[in-house]
Amino acid sequence: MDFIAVIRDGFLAMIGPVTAAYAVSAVSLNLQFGYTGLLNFGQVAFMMVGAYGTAITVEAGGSLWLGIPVGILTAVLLGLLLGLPTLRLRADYLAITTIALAEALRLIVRSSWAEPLTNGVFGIQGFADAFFDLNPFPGGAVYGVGTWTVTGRSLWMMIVSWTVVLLVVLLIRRLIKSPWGRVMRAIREDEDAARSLGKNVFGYKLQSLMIGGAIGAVSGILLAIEQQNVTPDAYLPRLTFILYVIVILGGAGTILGPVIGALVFQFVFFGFDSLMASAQANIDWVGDILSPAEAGQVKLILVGVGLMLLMIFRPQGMMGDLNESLIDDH
Amino acid sequence: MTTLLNATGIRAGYLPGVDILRGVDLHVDEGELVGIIGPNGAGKSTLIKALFGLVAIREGSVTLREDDITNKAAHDLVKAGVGYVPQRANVFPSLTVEENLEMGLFTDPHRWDERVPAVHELFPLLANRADQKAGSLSGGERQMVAMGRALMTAPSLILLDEPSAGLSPANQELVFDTVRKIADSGVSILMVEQNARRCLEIADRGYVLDQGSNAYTDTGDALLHDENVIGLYLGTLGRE
Amino acid sequence: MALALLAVPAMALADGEAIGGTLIATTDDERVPVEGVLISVEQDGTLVGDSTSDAEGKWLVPVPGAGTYTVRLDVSTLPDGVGLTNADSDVLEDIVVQEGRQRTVLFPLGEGSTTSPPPYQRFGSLLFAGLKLGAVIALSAVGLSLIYAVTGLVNFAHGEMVTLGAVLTYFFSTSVAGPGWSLFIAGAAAVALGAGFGWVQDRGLWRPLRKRRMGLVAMMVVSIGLSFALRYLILVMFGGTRKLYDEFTGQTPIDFFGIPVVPKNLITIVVGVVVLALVGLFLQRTRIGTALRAVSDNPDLSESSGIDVDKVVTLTWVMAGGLAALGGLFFGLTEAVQWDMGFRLLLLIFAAVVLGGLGTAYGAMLGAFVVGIAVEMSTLIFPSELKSAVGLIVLIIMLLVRPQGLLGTRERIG
Amino acid sequence: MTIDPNALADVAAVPGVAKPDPIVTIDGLERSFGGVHAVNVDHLEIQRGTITSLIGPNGAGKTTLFNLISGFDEPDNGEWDLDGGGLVGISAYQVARRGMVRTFQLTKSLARLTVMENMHVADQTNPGETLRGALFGGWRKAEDEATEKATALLERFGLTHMADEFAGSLSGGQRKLLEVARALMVDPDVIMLDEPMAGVNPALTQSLLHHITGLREDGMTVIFIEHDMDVVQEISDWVVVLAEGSVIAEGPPASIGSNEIVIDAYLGRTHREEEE
Repeated sequence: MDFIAVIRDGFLAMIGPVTAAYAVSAVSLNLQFGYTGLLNFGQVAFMMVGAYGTAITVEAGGSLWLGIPVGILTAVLLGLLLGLPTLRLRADYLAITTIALAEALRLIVRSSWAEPLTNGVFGIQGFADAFFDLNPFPGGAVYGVGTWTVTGRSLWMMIVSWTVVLLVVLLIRRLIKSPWGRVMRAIREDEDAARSLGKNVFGYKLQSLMIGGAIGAVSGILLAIEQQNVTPDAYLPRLTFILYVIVILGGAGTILGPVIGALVFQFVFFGFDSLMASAQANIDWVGDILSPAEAGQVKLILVGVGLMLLMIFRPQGMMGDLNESLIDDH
Repeated sequence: MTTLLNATGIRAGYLPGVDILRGVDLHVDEGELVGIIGPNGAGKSTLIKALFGLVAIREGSVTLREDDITNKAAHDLVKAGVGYVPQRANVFPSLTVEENLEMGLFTDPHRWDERVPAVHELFPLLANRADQKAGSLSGGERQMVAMGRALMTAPSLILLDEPSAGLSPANQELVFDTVRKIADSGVSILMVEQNARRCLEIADRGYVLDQGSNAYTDTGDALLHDENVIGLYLGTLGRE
Repeated sequence: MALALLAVPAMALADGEAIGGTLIATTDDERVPVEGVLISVEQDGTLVGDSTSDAEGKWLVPVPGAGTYTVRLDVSTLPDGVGLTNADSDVLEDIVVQEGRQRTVLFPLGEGSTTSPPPYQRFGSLLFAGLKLGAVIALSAVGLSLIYAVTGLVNFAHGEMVTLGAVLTYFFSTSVAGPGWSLFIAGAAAVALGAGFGWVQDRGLWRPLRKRRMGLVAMMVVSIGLSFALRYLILVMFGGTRKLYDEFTGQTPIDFFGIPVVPKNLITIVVGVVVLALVGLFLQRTRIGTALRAVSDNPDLSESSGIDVDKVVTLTWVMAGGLAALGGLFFGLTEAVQWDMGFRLLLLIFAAVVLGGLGTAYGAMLGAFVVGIAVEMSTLIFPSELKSAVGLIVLIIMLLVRPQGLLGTRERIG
Repeated sequence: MTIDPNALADVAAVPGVAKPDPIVTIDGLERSFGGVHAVNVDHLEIQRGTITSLIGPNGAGKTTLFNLISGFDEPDNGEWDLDGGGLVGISAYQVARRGMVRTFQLTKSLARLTVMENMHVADQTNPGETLRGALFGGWRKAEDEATEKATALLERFGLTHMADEFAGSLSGGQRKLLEVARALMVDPDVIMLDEPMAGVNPALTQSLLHHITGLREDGMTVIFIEHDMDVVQEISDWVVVLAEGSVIAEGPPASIGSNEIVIDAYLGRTHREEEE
């Protein structure tokens, strides 16, 4: 068993661009769930719309730099369309509706009907060359020490995506620490109280959904650029749930919680992969009962169990204060 | 007469640290109809809920005959022969009248044939409206359903929480007459009421509750003519 | 995609996995290529792609990767005088494509009068398919709705309870590792175990959480975790491929008032309606059923009436578990058994219960049939791969127009 | 605007009577739940700058009336206005912005916000509450002013030492005080208090009373629901009695206690009234 390799694999995944993209999406979900109390279970739709908006713009002949704002604006629009009918509903209905809408949207994107625009199940590839053209590091070069290395392409992607994380966190921090954020938290605590104090609760919720949507789109765009690929089946409801795990793990309603959550989640998630691979290679009985593919699925079982245990025993997450824990009964 | 229910030094409340009841003593004898009156906020409803195990008693004790029933769960009290009619939400609106009665006898279904005629005799309405959804009935009719449901187990004591609340004067009359009739049939009753006069008229004995403790107790008739009662309700307003 | 060199030269345009073939009609001694026929490829009920045969009768549909697909020939596009030699072989299920390979499938064509079916037949078939889907959704949805009614919980793990029914039935009836029982016994065992799982869930998880006074939103998130864990546990145990029970697979359609109907689908509808009627009778006519409705009306008053609310809730979970397993059994029978079938169905279940009114059992049944029929009928207008999307869009429109659902009351608006 | 403390001296004590300078006027307001009239008010005027108590037995419709005129519930029929501006169809938050703020019987403190944050939320002037303000700043000055105002209010209500605690950690009585203080942050013309004394210990009651009379001195109109008659007697300028959703009596406190209709409403009617 090579535990150093396990830690290395977990670490490299942790600092990678995918983690950064998840962190961005978790930050936006945290704005909605943690600070406004909205149960948006359709987060993945915002990511998808952002990514597709970008890719389609490039496919249609626009530049990537036009595509990114198009993607973000499309997500803002989606937030508006999603919010108008659903934000007056009770929390559980909002959850059901958002997950349904996100899944309906994915099915439409992957259908032959939308194929002229989205290329159906095959998706769109190679739209982000303009981004990698700016890469100051030779793409093939390797950076790092020993086996702890990343390619030049990854390094460029990492620098940009973690910068985005930083910017998004600063943005949310600025918003949450402002009177605007205070109103959001007031709404989370008691909508009627906020209303009785002259706050337009519906308007604020809509803003939360739209801003969260825009940030979610940024996350989707980062992932799409990193993979140079958008396909509808990357946007299954599963991803939304994983983001919830990340938010709750880190601590809903805390500024840094979602980022810490993403780091820890990815470290454990990919470290576990490496651990299982190592165990399969070195311990006979492990290899006998689990194939490598199954080991990957076991990991997802643990994600589910982990979410349950977190909610039951530490709902405030890693960064949260129990007194401020979001999920309690009043 | 033997004592059926005996409560001593009851302290209870909802919010931690805030007692609504601050030491209440009362007793109900076998076959007695006891009324509890008092101004809004005196803790009448809280008292009845505490006796029925729906609000935790922080201090004091309640006994039924010889058994300690302090803080016993509501469904155990039903088995012990205590019926309860809450003030609001006192029927199952989506169930029919008959089903409401059936739920009253949930613990003892085989007594259905024996109990239904008795309850129907007290409340003929319940027989006529057997298949109607309780949610479609008027407030007065619902009160009949609620009392009928509580009587299905043939309890030795029933607790009524403001049975006349929100009813028209005619329906209030009906309710009070019925309560007296139930008492005459041998069931002990403890009721809290906002309609103090009417309550005291039919009660054998009354308690006056003020700010969470008993202010007076006397026979219904004596309290009815007690000047201080008006003062309690209307405060200095009443002493002009 | 480096394996493209393995591709058959005739299909040189593709560089990855694909399904293709050549349509040749054999009449007497003549072999004539058939042009202009639409062939579509589906996976898990969603369209992957389609192709129209060319002048040589060739068609090719690239697919996104290795896996199991369903290939459908649109008989309405066959030229006059040409038909399938075996009338019901227009759909080929479980076509396995291996990584990097192209799979060739054959549709034997010959002389035939099979032109497009008359409109009433198409309509009838879709209505029938809708009823079948509605029955499956209804069986599964009633339990979700009842649990919501008595506890207020929206259980995201309900889909996995559906999957469990199908997977257990498969294990008992078909799996080589299983006892090889007949489908009836296997199904009964699966439903019993599903009910048992409902009991275990309530006693082991939900009741303790209720005692801790955990909020409903928090419990909903716990159910998401449970859904995740169960779904991937089933994937590990059962594998990712679609599987069929070994009985009732290739049934010949019978004629039902001019509409070709597969018997197992008819059975699904009949059993579904009978079971739902029994559930209705249970709720309306039994003491326990009445108690269940009483608890959903007012738990406090139920407690005050001497009803043991905890027991009623546990019973509801047992019923919900059994019904979900039964729904899964039939879902597996009419489609196929797969690890995530329940989760896919869950979204339609949500649509059904919200449509009917969350927490009303009859609303759930009604909503289920409305969703089932809307989903199938939508193919008259929309491409069939948008079927599920239509179901979900119906839900959203419903929330806009009548948020309390068809049979619900007004309180759902926050 | 000067408020004449004796403005109501000549007003007749009859239900629906016109007032010299009404700030709130209600006409034909009806709301029923399942066939029962919860509120059915023909006409009611609230005099500007007075403390008007709303009393009545349980279930008389006092809180429902509050909910209706503050925009938290919708009536089946009726009109009402604030200072001449109609409020039909106006949502709750806009009612508050127009200067009519209500509190709730079960206090709604924002538990996981500090006491000071609770106060700030009620400020209507902070440009940082808009998205643009939050992003581009420039709200510090307004924030500081609000802090100053809030500090003064907290001082007045004896909550200064709790300013940085979570509102959820306050006692029941302190929450009531906070709710009133918070409502004042809105700078309302009319403040509606729903049983501010319920669940408050007797020592605090006295100071709360003092605060309510203080509001009148500041020129505010106070409407409050209360069932302790001594309290009503002590501080109200005018008393409105509701029973079964309707106004059965109104007048100066002195006139209410001797009103047979009111006594009947409270104590109930006897069966053999004519014989008494």
